[in-house]
Amino acid sequence: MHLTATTYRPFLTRFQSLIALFILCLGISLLSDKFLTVANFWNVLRQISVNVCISTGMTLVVLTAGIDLSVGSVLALSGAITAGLLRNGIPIPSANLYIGFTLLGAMLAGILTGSALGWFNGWAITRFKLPPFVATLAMLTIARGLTMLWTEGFPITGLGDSFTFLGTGWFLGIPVPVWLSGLIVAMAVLVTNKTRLGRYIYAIGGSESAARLSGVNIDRIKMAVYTIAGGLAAIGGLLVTSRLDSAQPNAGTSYELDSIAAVVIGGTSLSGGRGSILGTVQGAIIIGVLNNGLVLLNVSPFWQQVVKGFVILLAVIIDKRTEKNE
Amino acid sequence: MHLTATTYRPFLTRFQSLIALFILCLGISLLSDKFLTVANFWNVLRQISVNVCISTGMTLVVLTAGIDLSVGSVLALSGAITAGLLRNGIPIPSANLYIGFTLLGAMLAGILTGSALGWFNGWAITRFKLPPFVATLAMLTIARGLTMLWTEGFPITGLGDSFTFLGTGWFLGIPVPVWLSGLIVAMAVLVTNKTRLGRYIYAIGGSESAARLSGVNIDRIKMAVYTIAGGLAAIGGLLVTSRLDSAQPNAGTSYELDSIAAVVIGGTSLSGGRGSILGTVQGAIIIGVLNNGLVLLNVSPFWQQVVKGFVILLAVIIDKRTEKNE
Amino acid sequence: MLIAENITKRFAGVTALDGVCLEFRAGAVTAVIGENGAGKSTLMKILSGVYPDYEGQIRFNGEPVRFSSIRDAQACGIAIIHQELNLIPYLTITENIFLGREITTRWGTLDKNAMRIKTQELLARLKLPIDPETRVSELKVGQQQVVEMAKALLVESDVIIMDEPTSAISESEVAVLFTIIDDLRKENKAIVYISHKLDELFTIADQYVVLRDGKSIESGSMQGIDHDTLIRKMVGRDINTIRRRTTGHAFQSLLSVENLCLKHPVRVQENQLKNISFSVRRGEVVGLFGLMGAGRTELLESLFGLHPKRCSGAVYLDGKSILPKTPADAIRSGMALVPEDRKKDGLVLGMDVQTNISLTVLEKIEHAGLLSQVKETTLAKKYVADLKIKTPSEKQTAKNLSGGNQQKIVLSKWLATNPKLLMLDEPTRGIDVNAKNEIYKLILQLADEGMGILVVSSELPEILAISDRVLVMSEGILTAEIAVSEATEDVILKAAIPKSMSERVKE
Amino acid sequence: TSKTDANGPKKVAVIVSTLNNPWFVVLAETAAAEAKALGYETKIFDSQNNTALESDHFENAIVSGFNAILLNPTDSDGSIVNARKAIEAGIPVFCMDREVNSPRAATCQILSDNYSGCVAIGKYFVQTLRAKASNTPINYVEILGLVGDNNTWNRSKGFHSVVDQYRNFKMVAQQSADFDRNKAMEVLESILQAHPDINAVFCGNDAMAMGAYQALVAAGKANDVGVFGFDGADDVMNSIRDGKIKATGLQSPQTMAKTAAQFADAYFKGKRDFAKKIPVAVELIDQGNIKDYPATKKS
Ligand SMILES: Nc1ncnc2c1ncn2[C@@H]1O[C@H](COP(=O)(O)OP(=O)(O)OP(=O)(O)O)[C@@H](O)[C@H]1O
Ligand SMILES: Nc1ncnc2c1ncn2[C@@H]1O[C@H](COP(=O)(O)OP(=O)(O)OP(=O)(O)O)[C@@H](O)[C@H]1O
Ligand SMILES: [Mg+2]
Ligand SMILES: [Mg+2]
Repeated sequence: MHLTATTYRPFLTRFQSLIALFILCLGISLLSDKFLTVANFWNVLRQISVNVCISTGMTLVVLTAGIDLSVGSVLALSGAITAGLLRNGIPIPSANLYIGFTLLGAMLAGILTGSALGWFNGWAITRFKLPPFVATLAMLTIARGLTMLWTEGFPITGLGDSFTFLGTGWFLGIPVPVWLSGLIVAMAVLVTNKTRLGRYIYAIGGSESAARLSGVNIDRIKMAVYTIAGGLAAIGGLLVTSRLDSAQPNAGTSYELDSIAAVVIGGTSLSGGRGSILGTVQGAIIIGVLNNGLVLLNVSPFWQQVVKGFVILLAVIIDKRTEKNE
Repeated sequence: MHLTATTYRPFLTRFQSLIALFILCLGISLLSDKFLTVANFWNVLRQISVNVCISTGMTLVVLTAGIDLSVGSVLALSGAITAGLLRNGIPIPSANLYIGFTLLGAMLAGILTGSALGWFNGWAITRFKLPPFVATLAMLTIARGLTMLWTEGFPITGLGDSFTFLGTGWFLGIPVPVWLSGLIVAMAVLVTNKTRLGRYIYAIGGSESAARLSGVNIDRIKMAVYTIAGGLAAIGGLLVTSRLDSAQPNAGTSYELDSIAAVVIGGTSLSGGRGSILGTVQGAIIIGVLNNGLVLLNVSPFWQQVVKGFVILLAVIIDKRTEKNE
Repeated sequence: MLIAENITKRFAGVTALDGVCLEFRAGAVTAVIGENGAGKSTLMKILSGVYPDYEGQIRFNGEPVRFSSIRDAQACGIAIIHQELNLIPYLTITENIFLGREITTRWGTLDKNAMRIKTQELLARLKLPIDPETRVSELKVGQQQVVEMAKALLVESDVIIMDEPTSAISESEVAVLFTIIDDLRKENKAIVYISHKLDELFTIADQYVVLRDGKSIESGSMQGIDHDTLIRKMVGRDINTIRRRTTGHAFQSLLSVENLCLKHPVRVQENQLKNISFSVRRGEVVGLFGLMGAGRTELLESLFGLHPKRCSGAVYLDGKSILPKTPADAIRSGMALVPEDRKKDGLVLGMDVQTNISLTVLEKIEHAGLLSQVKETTLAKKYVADLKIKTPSEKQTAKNLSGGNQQKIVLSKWLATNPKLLMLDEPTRGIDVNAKNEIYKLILQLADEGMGILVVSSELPEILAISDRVLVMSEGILTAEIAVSEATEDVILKAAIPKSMSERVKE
Repeated sequence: TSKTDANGPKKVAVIVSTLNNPWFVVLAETAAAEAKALGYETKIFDSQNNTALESDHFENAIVSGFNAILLNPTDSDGSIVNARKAIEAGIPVFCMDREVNSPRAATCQILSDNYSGCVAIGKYFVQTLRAKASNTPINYVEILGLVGDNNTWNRSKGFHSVVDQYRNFKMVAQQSADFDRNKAMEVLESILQAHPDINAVFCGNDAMAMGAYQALVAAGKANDVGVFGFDGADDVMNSIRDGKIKATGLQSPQTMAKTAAQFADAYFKGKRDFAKKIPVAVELIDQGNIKDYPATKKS
């Protein structure tokens, strides 16, 4: 008798938060005629691009039933490293040497830094069996401290037009950060749906012991995931730095919350194994539209927070409802 | 044959983080002769008392496999409500009325506010089956917004000596906040170990479905737990407000991380069902001693965060090691 | 005493029960029989208040009742042992047994002492000699099932429902349970008993009720019913139970294990497995029998590379020396393990059928570095057809399938790796006769194709039915190796009973 | 790209670095109120000390057709790009309190000078403490704001540029308390364990000064240790009046906010030749001149 029940609905589950998003957009556009304009469309997409980068990595981590609290500080440190190398290079006075960095070299160094920190997270988690929450909380503090040490508390500015193009330029009528985050999302979708790595990520989150017995090298996959998350946070750092033409020592503070919010609103379960990259993108868009809409509607800053809280609640409730009724 | 294996070691499991704590204390006292003094002892205990209050509630929440991100803002709002009522009462100009508040009344109102917000968290979580992370993240924003609205962004100061006694006074040679947090811990230990509520909290965290099939009213217990967490955050708010003789609109920012860190360092599992209040107290002490020690040793603010991160990592690793070797 | 009238229960898209009518009488044991997915557990959950929304009516002692919660049903005197273990792993036995029904002192605090004493009594009655303060997570599955029984027996109830209470326990515990059921029957309680082990039903049941596809088919007295009739009633047709034809021809050697030792995880000086040596040949089915806790699971796990740090000895597969360090190693050298706990270790329950099947062989379904949906579906379809897995599609979530079909998915996922040696740990636990037979057939067919097979089972008939050779373990030692032609229940059991226990019996 | 609604009133955006600190609340609200009084529609944006969020605010403000921006930047360098975007879109930007380090990024900057304000405090600091104990060594503590905020460092550097010249002034501890009253209290409590004999505390803002003062009260040292703050917050002004805190630097948020709003008004009326920078002096408030400042009460 159960043969009739088709409970597998990848399409619907993946796109259900669209309903909440749609209602949200409809509401705002009824109240403000500035909302549904092309300029504002790109505006919102550009604004969320950093969160999309970070949240893509966060989604992978959360799918393995982990969490990464360090993304904000990793973002700050990576941005600062790139900016610092670009600006000052590495002078070695004792040898009377000076190592200059090209744009690409500096950017690569930033991304490597982020990946290395992510790798360290993964190492601490797999080697010592630490709860991801603790390991990445420690990294949150460590990376922030390192950022302060590297920048000495001052922003690093004046990074040149070719670098700021990354955050502020347009290409074929689309902002460069949107291209970049779109590319990352596309790759992540491919990885999660079409590769072994992706399959193993879901399997580990679904049942770590079953995955282990199936011959999956749990530790290696986890290391890979945290390293990727660190690398993507670093790319987010490049975007922020380039957009501001300045690496701020306290950039990215509390980004972890925004990012986890995008993941969870997008329907990924914090206990792992269920969720999708596209869901997260929708979560990020919901948050972005909300921030944009509250400003367009001229809601006072104090009320904004109250409204934002309730809208997030509503969005997730609508999500749950539609999920149930299908 | 299994009769010989006594693997149940409540005593040791509960006190194992003491080893990490001991090493930490030893290290600091070797470097600073000011650390092991009676005055500093009370100093540290007084400083952690707010975190202990909050973390006690957080432990209960985490034991049910939940999380409460809203504690910091709830703390701020409750403190502000008490301070506002104490200072200004509620004037009702239309009726030419003025409702004044006694000290006790204002404090009660603050605690009730916190409990009500906690109750709302619990309601959203149980009624709409929202992930606790989302529901309390929304509350984090909402309560902060309400605090700003209530205080209009300004601190409320000058609350009188009888109120500040709560945060700064001494009683029988022990600071009042230490008495208070000690009392709360004692009650929480009693509740977790000796009452049905406590038993059900562990059961829900261990396996929600098994608890449900045993006839435990899951929703009621969860509501109770979040309400208690809100109430304890409010008491934390009273302590902070009374200590500063001022309710700061931005009080408690990012306290949720400190509090969750105390819970996790204290050995409570974020997936619920395992852990203890006393463990959390040890976690809070570790964090408190670390903060105190870094200042006593006058470690530069830049390095502090790096050191703090590594010490937290080490503390948890030592914990895990000793756990294994027993 | 308890009557169900026209009970209908629908889940999203599935009608699990369709107008079921039946009656359970006081002072009798009623067996509810039916294939996997027939709706037995669903009915029991309705009768015990787990599902408050259903159509139809329940009468209890003549009165119509409607349970809106588990507590309601408990208060009326209905106790249930659920099919799934419902214990909180980190709580102790006492805490689990009293969950939701704690004894409190005058002060409203928990009366731990009273509860411990009562637990001790219950455990003694169930002959489980374990400290009541032991955490459930430290118990073996079988012991946990005994704890579930204790939970049901804690409160005096008029109706006691047992949904597969014996799926994880061994014969001696079953015997204990049956004496308790006898006592209960004498006390004029109504007992509802569900089991796929038909032999048990002949021993204990007075009445039977048949469910098929969510409908009540018939009921009657067990008197005069034989094995085949019962199966016919249940399945709706005849099925032939399998018996291994003992083939005389010599097998080629495949696996040989020499002096395998496994250190105890906690007490390092002690060995959990002590100098185990045996071999498995190509095309041979070797049955591994032992009582609960004999160390069989540990043996399979050690061979599969799950305890690399604690393990020593020599293992040869196909002449090559291997002692796998990880499951991946083991798989590469040609081993496969169908684990004991299929829900936790065998499957990723939240994933669909095809994803579970392909998990072990993802590199085989890759095309240009990417997973090929087509290849994956083809692979899954092949096994769904070959093993007759009952599922609406390969995209059904594994969680929603019945136990037997879940087990077949686990088998598929291992067969896909083309193993030389297939190890199965309790492969038919909780599986109906029909599906059991299909799994036996499959095992024998695989052996005929040349695979070496090592089956752990606690059911003697099963061991005797399919093995060419029987190994017996007790307390981590291999105590006997018997050709199936010489194997009788007596011989095997004698070897299986731990020395310590048999000495105790002698005294 | 700035699309003005032909008939409606012009719109003025107030983008403020944070509303988590009362000083900035006054700044933002005064600016908004003044602009409103001048007949404009206004809206306050809170950047929450986050330059990236500020960047979002600028984009949103430009898209939704604001005609002028009164900016309190999050960062003197980081905000350049943001402000330039508005200027390039033809929207005038008036900076309040904090500077953006580029003449092309703002129409006019109305600034308070943190550095020289703290130089003044440093001078007063040295003066009062020396008067007390002429040549004995003076031990003091500095409590910094957010270490990643350049105001923290401008203030610290201004202060040290004076105090470091005096040999007998010894900084026994320098710790950060994130501009937070509670943290400052806790930090000083701990420092007092190690250095019970300090003579003075210099704090990077007034909230921390209040926290430090309370720690001293709790330790019974309030009369022996001088506390110096910066900002001119009501709390501290009142405490100076009561003799609890020695001095602070008053940077009047009202003056700067009103000036900025009036400049925007002038801009709409056609004025273009604004001075690039208009410094608003930071006044040193001490027990000597506090009586010139009427007690402020929150309305
Ligand atoms: N929660 C549920 N949601 C959807 N379908 C369900 C649910 N529970 C059971 N079913 C379906 O209802 C039918 C009856 O299941 P039930 O568990 O009662 O069978 P059973 O007779 O106990 O089988 P078994 O012998 O394997 O225990 C099955 O088709 C099952 O898939
Ligand atoms: N995690 C553990 N900690 C301590 N002892 C354990 C643990 N796991 C198993 N044991 C012990 O190891 C021995 C062998 O257990 P094992 O599970 O291999 O037996 P088995 O024959 O497979 O029994 P079953 O049929 O119950 O699965 C038993 O004495 C058991 O108590
Ligand atoms: Mg069943
Ligand atoms: Mg076993």
